[in-house]
Amino acid sequence: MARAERKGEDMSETTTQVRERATGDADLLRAMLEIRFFEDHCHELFAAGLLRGATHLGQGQEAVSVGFCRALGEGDTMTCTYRGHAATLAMGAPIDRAFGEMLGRQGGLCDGKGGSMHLTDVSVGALGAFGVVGAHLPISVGAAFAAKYRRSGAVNVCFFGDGATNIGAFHESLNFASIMKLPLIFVCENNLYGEYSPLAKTTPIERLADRAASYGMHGERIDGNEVQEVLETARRLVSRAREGGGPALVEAMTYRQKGHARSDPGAYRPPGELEEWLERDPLTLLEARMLSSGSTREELESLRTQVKEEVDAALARAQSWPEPPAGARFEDVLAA
Amino acid sequence: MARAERKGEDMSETTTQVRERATGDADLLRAMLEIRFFEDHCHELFAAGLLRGATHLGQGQEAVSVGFCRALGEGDTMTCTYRGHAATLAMGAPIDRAFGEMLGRQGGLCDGKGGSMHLTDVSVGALGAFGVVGAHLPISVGAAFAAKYRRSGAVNVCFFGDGATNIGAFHESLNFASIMKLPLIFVCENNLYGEYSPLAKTTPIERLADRAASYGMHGERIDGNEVQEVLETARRLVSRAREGGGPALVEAMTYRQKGHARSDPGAYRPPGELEEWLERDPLTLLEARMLSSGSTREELESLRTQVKEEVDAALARAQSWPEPPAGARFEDVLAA
Amino acid sequence: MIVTIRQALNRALGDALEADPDVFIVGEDVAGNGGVFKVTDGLLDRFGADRIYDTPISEQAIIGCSIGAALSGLRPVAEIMFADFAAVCFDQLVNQMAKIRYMSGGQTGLPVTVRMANGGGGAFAAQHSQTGEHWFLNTPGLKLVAPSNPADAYGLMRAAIADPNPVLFFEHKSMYNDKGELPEDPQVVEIGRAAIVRPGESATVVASQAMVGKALEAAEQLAQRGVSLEVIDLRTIAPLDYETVGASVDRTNNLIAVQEAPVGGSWASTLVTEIVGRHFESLDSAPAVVASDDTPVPFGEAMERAWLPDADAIVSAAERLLKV
Amino acid sequence: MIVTIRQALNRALGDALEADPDVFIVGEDVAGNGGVFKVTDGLLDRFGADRIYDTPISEQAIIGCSIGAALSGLRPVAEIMFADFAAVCFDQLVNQMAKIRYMSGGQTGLPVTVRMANGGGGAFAAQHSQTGEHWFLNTPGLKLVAPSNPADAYGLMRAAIADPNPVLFFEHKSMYNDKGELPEDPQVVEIGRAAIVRPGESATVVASQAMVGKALEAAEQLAQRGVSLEVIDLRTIAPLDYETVGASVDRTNNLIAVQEAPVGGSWASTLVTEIVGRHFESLDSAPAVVASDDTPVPFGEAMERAWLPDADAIVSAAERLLKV
Ligand SMILES: Cc1ncc(C[n+]2csc(CCOP(=O)(O)OP(=O)(O)O)c2C)c(N)n1
Ligand SMILES: Cc1ncc(C[n+]2csc(CCOP(=O)(O)OP(=O)(O)O)c2C)c(N)n1
Ligand SMILES: [Mg+2]
Ligand SMILES: [Mg+2]
Repeated sequence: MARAERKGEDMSETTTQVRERATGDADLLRAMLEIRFFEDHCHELFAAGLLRGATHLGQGQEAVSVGFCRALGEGDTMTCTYRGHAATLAMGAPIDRAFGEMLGRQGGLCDGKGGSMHLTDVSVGALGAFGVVGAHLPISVGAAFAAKYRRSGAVNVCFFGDGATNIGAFHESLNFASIMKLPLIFVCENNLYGEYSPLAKTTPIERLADRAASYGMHGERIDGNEVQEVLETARRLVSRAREGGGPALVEAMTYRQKGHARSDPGAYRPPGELEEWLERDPLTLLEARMLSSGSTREELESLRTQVKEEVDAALARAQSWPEPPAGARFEDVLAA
Repeated sequence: MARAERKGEDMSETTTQVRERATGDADLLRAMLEIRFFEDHCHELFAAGLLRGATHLGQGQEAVSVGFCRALGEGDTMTCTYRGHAATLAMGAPIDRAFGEMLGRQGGLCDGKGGSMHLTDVSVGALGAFGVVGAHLPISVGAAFAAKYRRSGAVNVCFFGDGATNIGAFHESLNFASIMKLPLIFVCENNLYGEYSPLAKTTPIERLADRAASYGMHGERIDGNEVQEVLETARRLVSRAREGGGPALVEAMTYRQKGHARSDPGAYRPPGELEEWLERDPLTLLEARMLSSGSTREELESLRTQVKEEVDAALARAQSWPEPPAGARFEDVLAA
Repeated sequence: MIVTIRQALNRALGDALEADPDVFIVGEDVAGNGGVFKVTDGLLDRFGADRIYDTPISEQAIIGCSIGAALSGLRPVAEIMFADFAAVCFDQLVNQMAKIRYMSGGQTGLPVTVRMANGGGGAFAAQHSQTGEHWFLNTPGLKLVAPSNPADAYGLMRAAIADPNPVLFFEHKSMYNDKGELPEDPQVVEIGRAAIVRPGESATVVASQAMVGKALEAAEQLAQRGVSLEVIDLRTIAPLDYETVGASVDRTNNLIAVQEAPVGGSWASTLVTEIVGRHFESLDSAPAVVASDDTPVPFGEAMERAWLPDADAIVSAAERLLKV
Repeated sequence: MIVTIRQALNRALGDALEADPDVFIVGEDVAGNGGVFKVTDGLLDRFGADRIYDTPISEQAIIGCSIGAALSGLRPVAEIMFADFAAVCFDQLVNQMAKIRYMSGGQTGLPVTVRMANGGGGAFAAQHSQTGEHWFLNTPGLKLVAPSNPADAYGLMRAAIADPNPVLFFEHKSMYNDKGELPEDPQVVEIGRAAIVRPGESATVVASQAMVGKALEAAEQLAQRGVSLEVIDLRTIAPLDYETVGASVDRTNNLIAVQEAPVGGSWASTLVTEIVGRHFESLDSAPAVVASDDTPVPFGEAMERAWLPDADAIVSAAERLLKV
């Protein structure tokens, strides 16, 4: 698909070592830091008027993306939402190209066609980020279907929010995946809100994982801010799916530290809630664990600095890339 | 809406005594017989080439419609599917006008615009019969919403099939009705098949009533062929809904004695299944109960004869009505 | 009084809620948060939770709820946030809402208003930038309205809510802050009537929503060269006002339709076909359609800007038609 | 060999399944029962349950499954039974399937074929009788095909399945039993090419599906009066073949478009607008659109028959245009 010729491939200098799926604490921390710094940059960029369009950030939810994506291997795939920067990076999409896409640059992951809501890197299994709530769940069904059809042993992970569990496509997808016993992990990132609405206002049950029962499917709720717990769960369910055990629904409890999108100050939050969750920030939790198991503050600090420099450099590279010319809009509608 | 001027109102001679909601055994039997004879006539009419279009019949499922609709009162409403003749008649739609609609006649319930799949009589609370699977569940939500909004105490009953529980609109509707605590009884007529597919081929759980749990909703399974059991359940849940207890999901086990639609001989049925269910025909069951509690064969036979004559006469009347002129197609697109 | 389109819509909703207890508002985050685009801001405080309803993310249920409520005599105003999301409840809109009256032989009206934020220009990319009205043009039973100034926004909203039929109400999201006069005692605007917003003689330019401004810009530019464009704001997309457009074409003998969408299956192609059919002899030139490119809406700034028709494109079309 | 359209489609599906192990079929009751319209009859027996999949009643999942499978390199052929039901999975079709390639900057093709039974005439009333193609005309990224004879049905189905892009395949349900020649070694028919099915000089009549037969009937009637109509079967609805139609109009100087659907947002209005734009000078008369009435499809026999355009309506249009 003319992919190799694309500028982005040449211009990108981000090593995609994440594809090696290393899962030591330091590896996970590095992956989460990359995402955190990426999101923080996006936040600053739009505050500075340098990022156009919608910008849904995922600070605070990194452990879910990293824990699940690190449990995947070659050939496995992932779909996610508009709030999908973390998942796409966690699959190994190059950071500079991801920034490039946010900025609408040539060499961005989608060559500037998709933007913040649609970061996609099929080459690392990041099949797409989707802007219509629930719309990608059926598409994950298809990716998992293909794995089963081909007996490839591949697994798909599908990330979505708590609010998405009330839309029709959720229901059809879980039922379909279950009756076909597809290798598919549905990961509901329960960050307590859909836009400005707390879950209890829109959803008559408290544990979303319980909805798995409607489909004869395995369901469980986990702490989505403890990356090692996420990773352990992911490994267990991914192996199960690979071996023909069928799909599962995981409800990962987490928190969206920023507003729903750029313009949302989060005024609807009860006082103290954000602060409580900031104490349970997944980076803080992991760093605490590492400190207690022998890492030093200096080591952690130097990792932070190193990752920060890499992410800064990736952004600088992306900012140096040109905008696609207006005429590029005619490309990529249909394949030849 | 120009309803009073319509020919059907004048031409119809069917007494709509069913609106009185009498619920003695003989009343229920009469109501079921009306439906059975109606459906049998439809079957014969299309066999004879006198009925155009799709024809989804409900012989064997009468007890569900009659049991639920007889539990309703003035102002209550109902929606149903293309297989909705029974429910519409059970609400009290005139039999001759229902025949008229099947035949596409002026004076038919919809003046020939809707046909077999869309029998509608708003004046008796039969808000509509819908051809797209699942599409009317959200509409029932709206009818129940209006009842709550107006504090009218009215309740809506929504009939749909087992297969419909796998479509997105089912999920959205049950969730929405539950979070808003609407006075709405979702009645799933589990007749074991969706078209030619047995439930187990499309649905990974066995008890559809269990899906209520996903919505924090009351759910139960009942014998849909025992009309008094249906009626008792309906009364209990309708009162509960009227009093603000919220919606419920009822799975009524029953059987579609005919094929899915006109051209389906039902070859996919395991041998003996139909015969077994014919023994549990709701009319047979009710008649047996009546015999054992004092009715005589002669009484039952004479009721049958009487109802048969009435239904025959209704058909004859409808057949005497003219077709709407071609130009009538321009009417009723928009209200003035 | 000078107000924004957002304010005019908000006022219309408030006035309608005030005037008729059967009117209620339903949608995602329309109550507590006043809507993602803040059009329903303050209504919860004014009218309470019995009139303004937040919902789950369940567009089929939102529209179905509105249909069922309207069948029961209420006058729902539903919000679908982005017009693109009409696709997730498309069956409810085109197969149910549009057809229930007809299939029942006219037993019922269906006074539902469905509001949606429409159109591009905000870098929201392909799934949040479409003009949604074209999807509905082949479906009889729906009215479609799309204002381009505060007075029309107010007047059409009141008309939509009062209408006994389903009305899809398109609010261009790049125009919420556009300002204009709203009289002290604002008037209902009849659905189905286009407005001549700038009279002229050389060619008739028909536009809607954000393209009205572009057409006026083009007219201004050409006026300096002695070419006078008549600009018509459709205001209603269905039913199209062929009388107003046709009468104008009979005078100007030239037609340019300007829309923010590709040509295929659009209102512009519908309009051109009908006007050609009825006014062929009046036409000095082939009607031009200034439309978006035949691609999804791109994200990148230069690409998106080029995708949206602008005044220059309208000027070029006029130059071609009028050979000036 | 004389076969029905149903048989030609069945053969095409079988040949495609035979030729490529990545092709599979998915839909409601397509396996065990061979489809509600029996188009997939026998394929389960021939290819087994690993190739032909029955599904729950979940159209969003069916289309999503096809999209995801195609993203993974497979070539799904999905069935949506009645085209009207495309509305329940409309988001998957227009916002996802049509746009994924574009939004990703061309990272992927999307070889999905979606089959649907289309059109009226069978007394199925308003929710089972629409021609669905018009809903998709304003959505770039989709190809739409609609054959009217067995050879085209075969050839277009093979082309659709081989195409790297999403193709919506409309099968007119009143035509499944229509017969025609299918060669021993049937050929692929290129998507995007209309066919002149009857050459003529006086006017170009463009039609699709069931209207092709009506156009030919009209041509036959008028031939007896010395008026010679050229009849073009579009075969592909998107992209429209403006070359073939335009060249014909340049010769005949008159255009009649015939479709089983109202005018608004239809292919006929798209075609007329484009042809007028490109061939205005060639036209002796205003192009006529012979279309269905602006109403949902009615049930009653006389009403439905009148709703469907017929040969008489085409003859009248030709008489009007040609003043004969
Ligand atoms: C079908 C649809 N309806 C509404 C929206 C607008 N919308 C965007 S994000 C969002 C909230 C989603 O909440 P959740 O699923 O919890 O995900 P989160 O944003 O919290 O990650 C809504 C309603 C949409 N994009 N698609
Ligand atoms: C959205 C949609 N998909 C498919 C169909 C075709 N269809 C008509 S009836 C039916 C089976 C429905 O089964 P069930 O819900 O069990 O109801 P039953 O017919 O058994 O009463 C199907 C698939 C439809 N009408 N609508
Ligand atoms: Mg959330
Ligand atoms: Mg069933």
